[in-house]
Amino acid sequence: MKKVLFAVYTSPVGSIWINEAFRSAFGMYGEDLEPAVLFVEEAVLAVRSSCKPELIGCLPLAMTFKYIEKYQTPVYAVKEDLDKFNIKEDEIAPQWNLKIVSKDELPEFVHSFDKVVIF
Amino acid sequence: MKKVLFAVYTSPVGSIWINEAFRSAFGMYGEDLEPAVLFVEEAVLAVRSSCKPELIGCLPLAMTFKYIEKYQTPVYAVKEDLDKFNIKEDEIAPQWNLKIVSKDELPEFVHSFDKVVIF
Amino acid sequence: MALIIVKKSPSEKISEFLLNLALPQDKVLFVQDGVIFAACKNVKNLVKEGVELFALKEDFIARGFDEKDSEVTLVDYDGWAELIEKEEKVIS
Amino acid sequence: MALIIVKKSPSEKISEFLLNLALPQDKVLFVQDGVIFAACKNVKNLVKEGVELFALKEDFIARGFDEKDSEVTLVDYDGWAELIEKEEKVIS
Amino acid sequence: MHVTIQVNVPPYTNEDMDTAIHLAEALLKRGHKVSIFLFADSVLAANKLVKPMKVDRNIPSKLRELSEKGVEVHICGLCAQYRGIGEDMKIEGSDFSGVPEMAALIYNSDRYINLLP
Amino acid sequence: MHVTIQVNVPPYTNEDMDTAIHLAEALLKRGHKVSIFLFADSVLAANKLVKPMKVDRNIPSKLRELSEKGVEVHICGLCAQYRGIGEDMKIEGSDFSGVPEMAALIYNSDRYINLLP
Repeated sequence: MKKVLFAVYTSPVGSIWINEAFRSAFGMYGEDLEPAVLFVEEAVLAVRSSCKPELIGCLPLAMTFKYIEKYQTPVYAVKEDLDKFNIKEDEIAPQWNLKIVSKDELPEFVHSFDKVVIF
Repeated sequence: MKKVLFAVYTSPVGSIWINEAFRSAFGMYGEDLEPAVLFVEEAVLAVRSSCKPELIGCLPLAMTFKYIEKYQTPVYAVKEDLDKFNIKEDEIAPQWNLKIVSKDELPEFVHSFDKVVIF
Repeated sequence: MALIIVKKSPSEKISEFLLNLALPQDKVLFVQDGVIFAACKNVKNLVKEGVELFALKEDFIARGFDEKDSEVTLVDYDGWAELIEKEEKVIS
Repeated sequence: MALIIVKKSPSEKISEFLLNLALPQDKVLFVQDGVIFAACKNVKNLVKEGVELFALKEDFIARGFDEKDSEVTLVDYDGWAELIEKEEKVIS
Repeated sequence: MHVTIQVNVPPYTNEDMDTAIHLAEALLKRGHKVSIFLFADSVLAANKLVKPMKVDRNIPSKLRELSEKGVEVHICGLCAQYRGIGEDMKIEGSDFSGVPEMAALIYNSDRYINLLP
Repeated sequence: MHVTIQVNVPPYTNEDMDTAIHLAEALLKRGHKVSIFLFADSVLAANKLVKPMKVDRNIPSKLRELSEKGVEVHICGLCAQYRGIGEDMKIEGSDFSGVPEMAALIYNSDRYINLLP
């Protein structure tokens, strides 16, 4: 079993990368791979339940939720980036089942994966 | 006669924007338009005569020189950005016939054009 | 005066460049990831006095912000069109 | 240990993120606009002690820098390939 | 008033085509003439062979609808060649042109709105 | 050693395809097996209809040459549909695949090098 991390640093609205990261991650289950997704920088805006790219005609983030539940794909966000955007716990959509990692844990955390793909 | 500014902020090597800015600028002479090109941020790296995208297989910046001379297209760079990259006067390719504009002159300078296109 | 359109996020150099360009009586409109500026407490200090700030409501809301989080005037696409009519020059 | 590839310029947040990831004994390779880091006097202070820094010579030279301006070891594509062989993990 | 919107980045990957389409619609509603100039990777938006997923919006169709409402859609021809788009692939109501057309649009438009890359 | 390089951005506009091609050549010379996975806008690099100016490099031709030297060129099929690239347009020696193939490459490659967008 190899561990694969898809990290996204780009904004959740108006660019495809968060949806592409999840599409990639869900594809990993066909092999003996264990994917996870990490939101850093502006990508953390995705976690607010009020973040809805579909309001401007883009693909919804929520389309990932049923697969996150089905596969139990772990989703992480960086604490300091959540704080920067003043994102409070009760604003986070529960479907992400979000795990928080702090900035000083990041190096060890990212190194714990066998392969890392950043979008 | 209307004045048009093409400003480029992206790196001179590995992206098409400086060449596209000049291609656009040279196209303006077909109408009663007076184009100019401004380099800001990393785009100022273009002015060094040693900057040669062709070394890694991309289109040369020097392909613009004969048209700059033919049309006498004014080319500007921001002083503070040149300083940031420690670009000295004697390193600048004379074919640019480069004019320097300082950061605090920029607002009035950019407003002096009728149309502004940033790449 | 000019309408300056800022479409990139506060972390991008070009956004700072555009904000520096604004002269008093210019209008700045934040769109796309530029709307993140609208939620910054200090956004008014990033431009000269007399510069009016706007953000595109659709893009602000889609990114999960609440209208009341905005430090600047929110306009919809119709409002953007109106700004385009009013300002003779567009810098973007 | 890991090879971390930094391809964006120092003005981009993702570059800082990647440099922070580097643990002692990791190697960082600057390519594309990332090579601008190689000309920064303080580049070694941007990573933890024990991190080795490299830059792709082709990309550095093409941007008009002189080999002697580099604060880090310059490698060519063959050298990049060698770094890939040596490090088990790639972060990019 | 004649307003031209220039787009420079690929559709879908970035939202600039969506922004341009929404803005064009708002300008049309207020009675303006609108032109769209597709430069660099944005030319992909005028490729009728583009096949998005069913749940996604169809940007080339939206552009064609705009052209039916009177919006001029100009495609930089050299940019299109660089992206493998031939005359036979462009959506109805769009035209291949180039920087001379860009110059004419800059000269003749009352407002020129560039969405920077 | 099997090394895979993933590219995510369009050719020409950005230099990532050039970087990938140069790196692939260096890896081949050192005796490695190389695969290239084209994702998102990078799929344009495998479109044989791409017509660059004569003074410019021909990236699809270079990819085809690499494939003749044994490099596997994989194209994300859904990404290609989104960019109007059909089966008949892809360069010889390349194959349409998708995330299952990406997973196989990630699993089987000794090194996976992503050039982030």
